[in-house]
Amino acid sequence: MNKLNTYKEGPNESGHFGIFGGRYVAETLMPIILEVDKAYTQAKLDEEFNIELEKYLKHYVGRPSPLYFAERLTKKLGGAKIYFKREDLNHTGAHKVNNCMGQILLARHMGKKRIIAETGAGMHGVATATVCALFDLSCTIYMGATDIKRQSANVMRMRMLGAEIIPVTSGTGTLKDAMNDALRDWVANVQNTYYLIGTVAGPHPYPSMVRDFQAIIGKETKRQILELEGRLPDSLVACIGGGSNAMGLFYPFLDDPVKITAVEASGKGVGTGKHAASITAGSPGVLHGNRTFLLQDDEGQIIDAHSISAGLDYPGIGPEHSWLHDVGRVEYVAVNDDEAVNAFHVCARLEGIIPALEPAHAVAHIIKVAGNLSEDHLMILNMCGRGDKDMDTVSDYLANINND
Amino acid sequence: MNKLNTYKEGPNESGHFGIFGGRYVAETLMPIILEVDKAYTQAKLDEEFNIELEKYLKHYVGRPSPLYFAERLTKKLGGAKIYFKREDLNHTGAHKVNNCMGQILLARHMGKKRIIAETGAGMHGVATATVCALFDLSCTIYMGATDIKRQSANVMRMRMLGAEIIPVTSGTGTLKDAMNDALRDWVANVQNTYYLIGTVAGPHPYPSMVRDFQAIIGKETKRQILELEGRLPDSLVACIGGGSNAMGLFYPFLDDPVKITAVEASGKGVGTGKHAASITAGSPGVLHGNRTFLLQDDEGQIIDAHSISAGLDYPGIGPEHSWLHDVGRVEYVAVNDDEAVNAFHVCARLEGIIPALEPAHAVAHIIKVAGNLSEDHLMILNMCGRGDKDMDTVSDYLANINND
Amino acid sequence: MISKGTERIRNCFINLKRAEKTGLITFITAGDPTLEISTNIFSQLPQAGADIIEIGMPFSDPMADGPAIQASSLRALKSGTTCSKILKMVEKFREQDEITPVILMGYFNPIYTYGVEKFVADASSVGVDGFIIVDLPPEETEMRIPVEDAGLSLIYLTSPTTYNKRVPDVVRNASGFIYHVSVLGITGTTAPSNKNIEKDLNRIRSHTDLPIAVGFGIKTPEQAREISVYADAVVVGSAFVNKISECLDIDGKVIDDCVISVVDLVKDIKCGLNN
Amino acid sequence: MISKGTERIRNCFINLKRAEKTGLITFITAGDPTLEISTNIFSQLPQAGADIIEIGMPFSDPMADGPAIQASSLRALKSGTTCSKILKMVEKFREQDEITPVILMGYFNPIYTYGVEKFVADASSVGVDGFIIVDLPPEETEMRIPVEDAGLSLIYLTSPTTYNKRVPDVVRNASGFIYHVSVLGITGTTAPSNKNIEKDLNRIRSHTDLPIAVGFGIKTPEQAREISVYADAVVVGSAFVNKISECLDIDGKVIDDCVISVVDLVKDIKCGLNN
Ligand SMILES: Cc1ncc(COP(=O)(O)O)c(C=O)c1O
Ligand SMILES: Cc1ncc(COP(=O)(O)O)c(C=O)c1O
Repeated sequence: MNKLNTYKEGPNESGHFGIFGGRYVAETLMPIILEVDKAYTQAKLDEEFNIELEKYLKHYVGRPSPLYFAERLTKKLGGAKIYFKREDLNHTGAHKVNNCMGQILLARHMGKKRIIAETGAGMHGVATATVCALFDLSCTIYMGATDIKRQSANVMRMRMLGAEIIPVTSGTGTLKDAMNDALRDWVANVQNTYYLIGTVAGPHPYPSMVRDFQAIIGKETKRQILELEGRLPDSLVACIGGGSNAMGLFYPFLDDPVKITAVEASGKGVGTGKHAASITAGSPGVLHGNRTFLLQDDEGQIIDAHSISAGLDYPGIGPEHSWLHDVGRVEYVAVNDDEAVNAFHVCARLEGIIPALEPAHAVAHIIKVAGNLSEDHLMILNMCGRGDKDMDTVSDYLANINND
Repeated sequence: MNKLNTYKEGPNESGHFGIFGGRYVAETLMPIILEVDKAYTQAKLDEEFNIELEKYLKHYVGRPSPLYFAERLTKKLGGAKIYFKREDLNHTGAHKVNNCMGQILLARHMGKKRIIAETGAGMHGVATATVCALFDLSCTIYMGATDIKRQSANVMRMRMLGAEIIPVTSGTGTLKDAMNDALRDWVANVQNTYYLIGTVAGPHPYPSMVRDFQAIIGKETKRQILELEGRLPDSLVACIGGGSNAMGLFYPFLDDPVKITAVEASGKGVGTGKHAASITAGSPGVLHGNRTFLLQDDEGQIIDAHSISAGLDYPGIGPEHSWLHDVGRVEYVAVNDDEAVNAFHVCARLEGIIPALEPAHAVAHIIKVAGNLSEDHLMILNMCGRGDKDMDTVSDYLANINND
Repeated sequence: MISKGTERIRNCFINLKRAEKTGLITFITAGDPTLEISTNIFSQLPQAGADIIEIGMPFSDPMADGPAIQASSLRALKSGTTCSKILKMVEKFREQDEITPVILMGYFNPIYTYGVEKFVADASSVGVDGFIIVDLPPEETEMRIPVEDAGLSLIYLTSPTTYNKRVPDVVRNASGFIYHVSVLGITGTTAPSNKNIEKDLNRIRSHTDLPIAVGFGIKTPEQAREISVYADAVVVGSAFVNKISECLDIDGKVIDDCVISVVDLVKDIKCGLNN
Repeated sequence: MISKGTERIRNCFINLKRAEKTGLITFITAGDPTLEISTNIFSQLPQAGADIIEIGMPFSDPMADGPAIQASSLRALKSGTTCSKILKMVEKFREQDEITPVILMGYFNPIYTYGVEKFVADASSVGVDGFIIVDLPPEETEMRIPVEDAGLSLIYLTSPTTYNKRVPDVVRNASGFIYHVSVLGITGTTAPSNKNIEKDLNRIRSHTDLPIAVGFGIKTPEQAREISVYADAVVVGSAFVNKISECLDIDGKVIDDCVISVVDLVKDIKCGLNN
């Protein structure tokens, strides 16, 4: 591939990153999506908006999140020096709230009184319910019935925060299906409703808007690593569901000489068909408002994804990732359920940090590669959420293994 | 009461605050307790120790925690301007980890390889298991069987972190009983074991040592409120189990013109006998190594405490609190289960912050008093933990109410 | 020579206008419940009263559709429906009927995967006249040129949210007719309000001379008649799809005659329209 | 005149020494399983072989005790045992026995609540000779003066952890005897190691001339005999308490004769000691 002068210019005005992205939605939604685009374009440049956002990020979310040297993991792996960007310490326990805070301020500016969102792991749902409570907005969360079961802790949290949870039983009852139903709700209630999408997917401007709100992760990281080490890192690693935590960390480094790796979930293995590795094993297609890599059959029918991690259990990926893959700027690898659960334990036992199953995939990748790198290799992992929500899932998983 | 020149001098060398405190332990433990005292006295003045502690607090725990203006709660109550000190954003989700980080570094200095701790709500157990994982120390947690049931999420977290949980069935199977069994373990394993007490109780030097490690809360708060408001607060409010989060917030303000209120749990009501309001309804006695206010009958037998909040469900209180009560420096009030659960919801719905049931007691007190204060009254509440652990308890409580 | 594509659609509306009738557009998912049965249904629709036939191309994730058409899509996918088989179906239909316009309606991804150019060419050659692609707003242009070049219609949708300034952008490249979505919402749920439809159609007609079909939420002969006052055609879909599902047991096995059920409802609605 | 308090204890040890015997100190919780039964047991202990009687004062939170004595304390509290009733029990015992020293053993809080001065005075007047307060190390001095003033003994404990430099601090104000806790742990669990006991007792004797009793973990006549080589007296507690619990059913109802059970074991252990 030819190197580009910059990897940060996308998307173009129509919302495309190369062939990816766009706005593939029903006409009923086009006007509101154009309205969101306009509102966001204005807000981005509005000093007051940015000051308000910054205030909430600092005093409410608890930013900046620390950049933590994972000394014991580093020693154990015996190679690269590993840092964790501690998004798990944010209010509500994941990076999701960075985006929610930005979008909720936007929704307020747009005068919307009702918020809807999809959620997989429930972290985006909790973050959305949280900001809705904070700003007194009605909140409806679509969540797959399967996910409601495996992330029940988060369901209770959302309810306590006053959100209505609508179980989605179509498909496999996971994230993709929740997104379908959220879009159906939006079509019906577009006049008073704002759809707060939780990752860098959906129709333009969502992919770039969510990326921008999450880019605080990478901006802070850059400042922090310069402070701690006096130089840029050698590599970045993040897990990928829709890809928002990854884009958030990566974006500010895209034009720097930094190796970047994103980790998909290969579930029970790419060969089994039960996985969520859209780039590793998918092909370009159009779903949920944008063109991107998807898991699909020869007929363009979407294949249900599988991952032990509800947050990665999505058959697509944000369009900017598809483009970064196409142009070769970011490496996309995959990690399976077993490896992720193992990494979950390694991280808990060595660092006293119980990661969410999503970043456990990133940890699993690090476990594979860090030992082969030199000791002056600086590697930063996005610890994008805490694992409290995953206690039951991991327990059940271990119980099943022991029964096998 | 006569005003003292300073309220910060205690304890004296023998560990007494007025008549409270001391070291009421079996001879077998006296030597180790003197050793802890000596080690802590040295560490306190050791620059290296303090730098190391600070490093972990910043990069691992995520300090400083924000001081957050709770705007909607303030508006709703229509009086005092309310700030939350956001200890809920610490790694592991409560203030407990501040103390654990300090004591674990001490235990390492002392060469102890095995850590034991008692836990009620499980937050101290999780924090202890966390720092033990981080420093590769064996970890055994005593937890009442009742608490294991009502705080099962935390039990799973401790296990994932590699801790052994020992269920305690004596008494009501709550915090007091766990502390008894932890002391029994310590007596048997004193040579290789460090007892990491989770609150400002126990034999000297624990009450003052834990206070000192928690005082980071008050120190940060002072700096932050001066930055935000240019002056000291008018009042401070914190909940009290053993009293560590309260002492941590209060201590740096003890000699300032600030009204200070601590909130005990009055459970089903002080009149019912099912409560945990040691100061409001107890009397001085000796338990768990110190003299302090206790719930006890006329014969000096300890009465089982009751609170919906596992972390407040203890029939005693740290000795320094008993003294601060005696000298009239701090006001001690009580809030019952119903009020706490109501405050839990109010806080979740208005601020998008799900408090632990412990600080929900403090919120309940604020709900009672803030409306009667003027708008320039600055009030700071210690939001000492998040409520993720309490989802089941609150759900069950509501279900029971609805069945009544 | 027999007309095809855009012209066939135009002729259809010209004939309707001459007869002072409002057209009936029927939507049924191809392959629901089986390819054979739906082929059978399609063959009988014109005689029952359908002026234009919309053939639904099933998609795994029909985001703009309500429960009825979601279920219908799933049944069709289960019965093995593919783009190629749908085209074959049209080919067969054309053997008996060269007049009734056939419109394929669906989501973009199956077409994108088939290959846009190839799909349009193949569709054209079997006698498809136009396409309604639910998630392809005028801003996403990749089907427009191939469809135009083939002489077929790319039918755009308008909706109550299509504000005045936007209408010209939508209708500019439209051909065949305009499909006005009469309600905010997914297929098969709420009933439309006549007042709103009248207002909306007036707005749209001020920007285009194309005929306007009104769809979404029309289920009964009465509703069809009321809307026929304003519209050049009405689209009925979920109502037929529901008829099919009523002929199936809980496991999807056919236990009643779907063809007759659907055909009877088409006739009823046609009656309503013509009164 | 009959001796009392510290003197009665001293005389007891003088007599033991003269006879070249190791004393047997028996511990039983007052009120376990009922006040009546334990009163009965106490009255028979001297004859069975007890040289000194330790009466356990039950406490709700016996932090230094193992499961046996925890359960025993609970039974005693359930049966209504209070400080006053324990003192009455001693009063009654003294009506029959003016020679056997009686030591109250317990935790500080019930005494603190009763009032230290009043408790010591009342105890003295009914014939109590000394106190062992498990959670009152020499550093906490509040009982020392009242006990001294009453001519009674405050008996301090030493343990394997009581390092050499600390021993003088512990024994300095001790009177009656020293109670050496032979194991690291709570009551009734591990058995002591003779080697460690020998070493520890030598350490302690180099700082005091008081007799030394050894307790914790001694359950059998054989153990008692082995330890008697080094100790001036051995304390047995959990073994008797276990005997009582064996006489109770699951609900705590007495189903066997506790008195005989305990008395028989006292005799056995006494035999062991004297062989
Ligand atoms: C903790 C956590 N990490 C990662 C993800 C995946 O989303 P994304 O790839 O957008 O970061 C989720 C989604 O729920 C999540 O909860
Ligand atoms: C969140 C939280 N707050 C408060 C407490 C009570 O302890 P303390 O009074 O020592 O702060 C606990 C104890 O577990 C706790 O978990």
